[in-house]
Amino acid sequence: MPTITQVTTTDLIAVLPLLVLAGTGMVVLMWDAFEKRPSRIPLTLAVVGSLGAIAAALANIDHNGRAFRGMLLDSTYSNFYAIIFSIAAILAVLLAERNLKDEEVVIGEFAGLVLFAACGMVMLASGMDLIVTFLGLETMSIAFYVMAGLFRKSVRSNEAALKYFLLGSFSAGFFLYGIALLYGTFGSTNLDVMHRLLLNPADAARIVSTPIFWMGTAMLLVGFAFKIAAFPFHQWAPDVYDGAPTVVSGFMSTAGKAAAFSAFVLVFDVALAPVVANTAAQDKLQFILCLLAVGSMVYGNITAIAQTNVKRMLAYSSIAHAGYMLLGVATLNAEGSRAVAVYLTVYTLMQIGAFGVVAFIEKESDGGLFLNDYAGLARRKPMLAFIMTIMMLSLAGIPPLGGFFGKYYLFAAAIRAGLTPYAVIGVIASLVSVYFYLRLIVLMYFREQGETAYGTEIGKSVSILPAGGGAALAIPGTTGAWAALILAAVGLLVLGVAPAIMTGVVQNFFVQP
Amino acid sequence: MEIGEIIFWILSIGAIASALLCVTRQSAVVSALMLVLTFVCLSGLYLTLQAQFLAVVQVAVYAGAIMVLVLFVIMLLNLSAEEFKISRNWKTVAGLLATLGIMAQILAAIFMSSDKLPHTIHANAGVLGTTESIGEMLYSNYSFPFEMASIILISAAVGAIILAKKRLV
Amino acid sequence: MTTLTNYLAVSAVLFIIGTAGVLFRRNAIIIFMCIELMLNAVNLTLIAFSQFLGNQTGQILVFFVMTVAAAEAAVGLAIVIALFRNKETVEIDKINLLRL
Amino acid sequence: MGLLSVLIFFPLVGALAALLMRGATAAKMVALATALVTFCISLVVYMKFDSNLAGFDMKEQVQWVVLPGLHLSYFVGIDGMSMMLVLLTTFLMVITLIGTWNSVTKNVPAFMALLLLLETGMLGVFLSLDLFLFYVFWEVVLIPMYFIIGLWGGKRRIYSAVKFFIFTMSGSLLMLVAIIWLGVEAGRQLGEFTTDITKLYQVSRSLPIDVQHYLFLAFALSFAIKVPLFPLHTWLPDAHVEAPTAGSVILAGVLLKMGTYGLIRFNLGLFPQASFDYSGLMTTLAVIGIIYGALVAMVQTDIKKLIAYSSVTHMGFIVLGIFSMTREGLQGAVIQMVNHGLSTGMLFMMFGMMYDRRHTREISDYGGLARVVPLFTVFFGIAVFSSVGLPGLNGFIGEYLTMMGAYQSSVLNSWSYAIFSATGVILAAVYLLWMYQRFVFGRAKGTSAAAVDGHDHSSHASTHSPSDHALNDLSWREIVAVVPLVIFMVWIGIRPMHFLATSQSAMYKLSDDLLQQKSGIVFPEQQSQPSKPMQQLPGGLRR
Repeated sequence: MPTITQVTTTDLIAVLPLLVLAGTGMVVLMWDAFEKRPSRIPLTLAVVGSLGAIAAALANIDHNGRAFRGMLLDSTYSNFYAIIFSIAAILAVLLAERNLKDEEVVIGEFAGLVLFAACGMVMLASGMDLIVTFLGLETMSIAFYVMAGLFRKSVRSNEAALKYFLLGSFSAGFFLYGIALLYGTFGSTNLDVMHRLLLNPADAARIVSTPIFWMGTAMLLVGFAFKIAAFPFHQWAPDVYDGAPTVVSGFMSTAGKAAAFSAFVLVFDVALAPVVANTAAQDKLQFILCLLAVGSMVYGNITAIAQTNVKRMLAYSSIAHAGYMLLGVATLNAEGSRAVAVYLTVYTLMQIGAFGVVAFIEKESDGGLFLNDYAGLARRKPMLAFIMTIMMLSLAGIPPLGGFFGKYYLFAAAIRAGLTPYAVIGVIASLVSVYFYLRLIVLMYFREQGETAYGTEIGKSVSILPAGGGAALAIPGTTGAWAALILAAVGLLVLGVAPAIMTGVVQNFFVQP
Repeated sequence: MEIGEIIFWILSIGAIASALLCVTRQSAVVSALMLVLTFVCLSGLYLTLQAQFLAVVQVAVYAGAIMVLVLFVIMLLNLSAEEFKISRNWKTVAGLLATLGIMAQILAAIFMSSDKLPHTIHANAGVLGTTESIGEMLYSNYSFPFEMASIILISAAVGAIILAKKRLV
Repeated sequence: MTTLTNYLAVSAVLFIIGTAGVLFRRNAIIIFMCIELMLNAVNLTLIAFSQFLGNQTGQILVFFVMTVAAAEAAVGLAIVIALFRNKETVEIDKINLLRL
Repeated sequence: MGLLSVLIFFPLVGALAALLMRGATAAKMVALATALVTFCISLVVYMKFDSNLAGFDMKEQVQWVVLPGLHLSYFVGIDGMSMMLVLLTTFLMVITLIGTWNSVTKNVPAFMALLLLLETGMLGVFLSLDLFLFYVFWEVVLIPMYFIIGLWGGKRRIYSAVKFFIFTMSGSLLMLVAIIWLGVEAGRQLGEFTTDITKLYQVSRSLPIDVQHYLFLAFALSFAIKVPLFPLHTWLPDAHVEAPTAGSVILAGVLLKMGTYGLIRFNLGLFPQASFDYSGLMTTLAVIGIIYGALVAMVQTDIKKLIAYSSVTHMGFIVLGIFSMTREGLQGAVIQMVNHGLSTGMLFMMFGMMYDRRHTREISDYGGLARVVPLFTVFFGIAVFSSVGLPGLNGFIGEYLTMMGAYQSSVLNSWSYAIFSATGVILAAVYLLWMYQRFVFGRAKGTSAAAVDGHDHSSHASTHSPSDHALNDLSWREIVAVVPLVIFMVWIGIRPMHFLATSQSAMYKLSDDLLQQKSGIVFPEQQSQPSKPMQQLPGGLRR
């Protein structure tokens, strides 16, 4: 009989980032429930709370152990990801005030949901037990379902929420079945236990030769592939990112994806990594992962070319970026997982920055989701155009921006793991991506309002305001949004020039206690 | 065939049959009721596995709470009977074949793994399924997920209010 | 004596029935019910494993799955209601954005 | 921070300063001052540089990213070849700024900042000794050029800018894979992932030969696009034609050299065996490029396009010299890089001066300039003659040396390359002189002349452009820009040793290494007389 034990101080310190996020979320919601006058206090509280979570994670960053009886990882890995999620939460909250104001969304509710979603993400990044992983996934997803439907008057937003909800729960079913089958083979849901069993040759041989182990792995893979929107489980992503409020799309497609990847890496590159000892099994696993990666990179980038709607374009490009990172997961070693973490950091900044700019333009020109609405932006809004250019160049992987270093590191890890052909495909796919990222820059800088990018018609413009019409309006709530955009852009530059900031930290990943 | 086995087959066939009916009936209300029947059969299966606590919770949560909520929404929205005809295009056929293929694979995996899995129910099973032992487990080893479940519930509650409340702001 | 394989097979069949329902039905509420069916099938697998392996973790997980299912039900039905208010339908073919 | 780092990053500082300037003139002054100071720094580097050293001088190495699996360093250094190209870059930048002082009128601070950013990128490319750093600078060059063409270019500027970007990017991404691959191989052999080329020189030669081939091709593709080598040259005429004058000058003068520089430094340096195996292919493409470029140039009616195709020809000579792998060929390639930078840069710049007056690029719109603008005619003529390869001017030295190298080369082992490329020289004389004749002689044209003649030229000449009759000759500013170029053309033409000496030991060592690698033995003749062929050059010319 297990004895009911006290929670130790070590445990509490380990979950401090999580506690801070959850606590702030409650406080924000409470404030919102009792204070009816609109104010900036909930937003400020949310930002301060996220900063607190960052501070707590920084304090814990040298830890390397387990908390709550092996339930939770308390190490550089989990704390590094906690910092990424908190930064994403700060950016989302800062951008929200401008994006959500006119839609009669109570900003405090949004901030609370963002913080709860961040809690789920931290659970994903630190779950050493598949039960925690599952709960984290659901905590995050439920907050996302609500956030996607936040514009209650908008049918598009409702539909996005419904589609996300149905497909999200559907994939959760597969994920759960995968957990169940792995539990059946291992007799435990604990990742450390799985790891240890696979290290033991006799057990490993038994497990690898059990068909339900592979069935369970495949199901888990499907579940993760849904969450990271990898081809061919991506169908929900463009519709949801398009229909959801722009800031929410930015948050979902960055932090949400980062969280799913953090758990993905824990399950595949840590717990199941000893499978590598078995050559045939390694090839099997690697081949499937590479197939997903190549499919996502090629499909995402090629489809993105055909998009006329910026949000859809970013959605398809996010599918492609998931493909690059899958290549890192496919290495099945610590090197690859470091590369994924580094890439996720820069990806979060650039994708949320790009969505942030879209949120600005969207407000300005009442619609503003079509590529052609960006024509001549450099003249109307030079600063916005400049930030968007940085985001696009970084997404395209051009030095000296952060996106380049991330890609370099990822491909280096892939080539070291012997996946050179897939890395070459990735490089070619990213060349394709240059085309459509560049198209936006062409529109912003080289074209006048109303013109198209490469001479051909690429979608109708829905701009209503005359040139410069929006610029004259003084729109409130922009300070925070500007701060977020500048933060993202500067972050990308700094991480590109001095990647050691990240790489120094990720070196300590995955030291078994 | 001993009595336990007979009960198992009755419950299993009942669960599968009512699940099939749930998926194929046109009326949403009938589907919902069939699903309740499936849940009850499953609860019985849990009992044959000596998982008493979960058997009770199954009826209380699924049949009692969730399905009542679903039925309530169906009535509230006054949905007309959905026209359910399987369109006979290649997509449907391909989807059906794919689904059957997956089922065959899962079943094959299960049967091929059977020699590596235990054949008899564990001696401790009766103890493990009791409310007491599950409660102790929840408050010891699994205290962290147990606490975190509260965050799911609170965000779901808040979310439901945000989405479904009538007056804006 | 009923073997573990029997329980697993029943659960697999239920899971696939649920999956097929999600893929072929058009009504959002019925799809939601099919998803619940899938989760229940998994629960059966978990409990069967738990009792045959003599390891309680599976039942603990089922407990959490039920919690999550309740939460999902609340959010999902709220989304359905919100959509119904704007669009007067919950059938997926009639929702142009959704091409499941 | 060492002198080379100062040299690389000083223009960047200037770029930021120029960006902050409010007025156009202020920005131009800042840019010019920055370019001048950078030029002075490069002269200081030249003074301190030890040209007898065959390896790299003034090395600076700072660890950048240190990971168990990834070791990147900021590593710069200079040798004879980079010295020449660095001087060319800093010199041309000053000249370009003076020569095109008034041709850009909108967004001047941004334009100046981009030019200076470009300079940082180019200097970085020539000075990096770490492949990763090299790649970063290589791409940094791309962005400002893209904006310079796209924002300040001509009518089809967007098409050209995008084409330029996509072409260059597609090559360089494969190079990126090759860089990582090399680094990983280094990790296998040396125990740590590194892209330090001084270490990679040892690693790359012991790779399996098929891997060497793949890597060679990946690098060569990237550089061949930049050079550009036939058939990858199609971006070049578009980019040149649409770019503003300053962009064309820098593009032709320096950017193209990044490709040939890379071929020498990385393809020959890292993969000697693969270089032998593919030397036939590369030189054949180069010779095709020489003849094809000349033939196409002959039928152009657009002067900028004609000069652009002449670049294809000239760059072909450089590639020919490089893959002859002889001392003469490599030295000729280096000096030809400088020559092409001077002569083609001057052609573009002087035509830009004329374009600012007349706003048309059609040869048929011009005529009789000799009588109206004699100074322009003389200087333009010198540039044309230099480009043709008239003995006594710089072009001759480079073309002669590369052809001699190709003729003597034991690697190519065929005289046909030299003979065919000589055809290119003759064709070049034909089209350039023909263009010059139509341009400056004959009857003066323009709007007023058209009115007299009754021909309709209004489609080309707008109301703002004066006719040929009313043109102003070169201003003092323009003369200041042009005269230094002419001085160097004559200087190189008459005393080539002053320039060849700088890169001599580096290129000789490279050539000797290569030939040694090929035959496995040391050539006794070349061993005993390390620098004799060059010292005999004046005699050699008479031979």
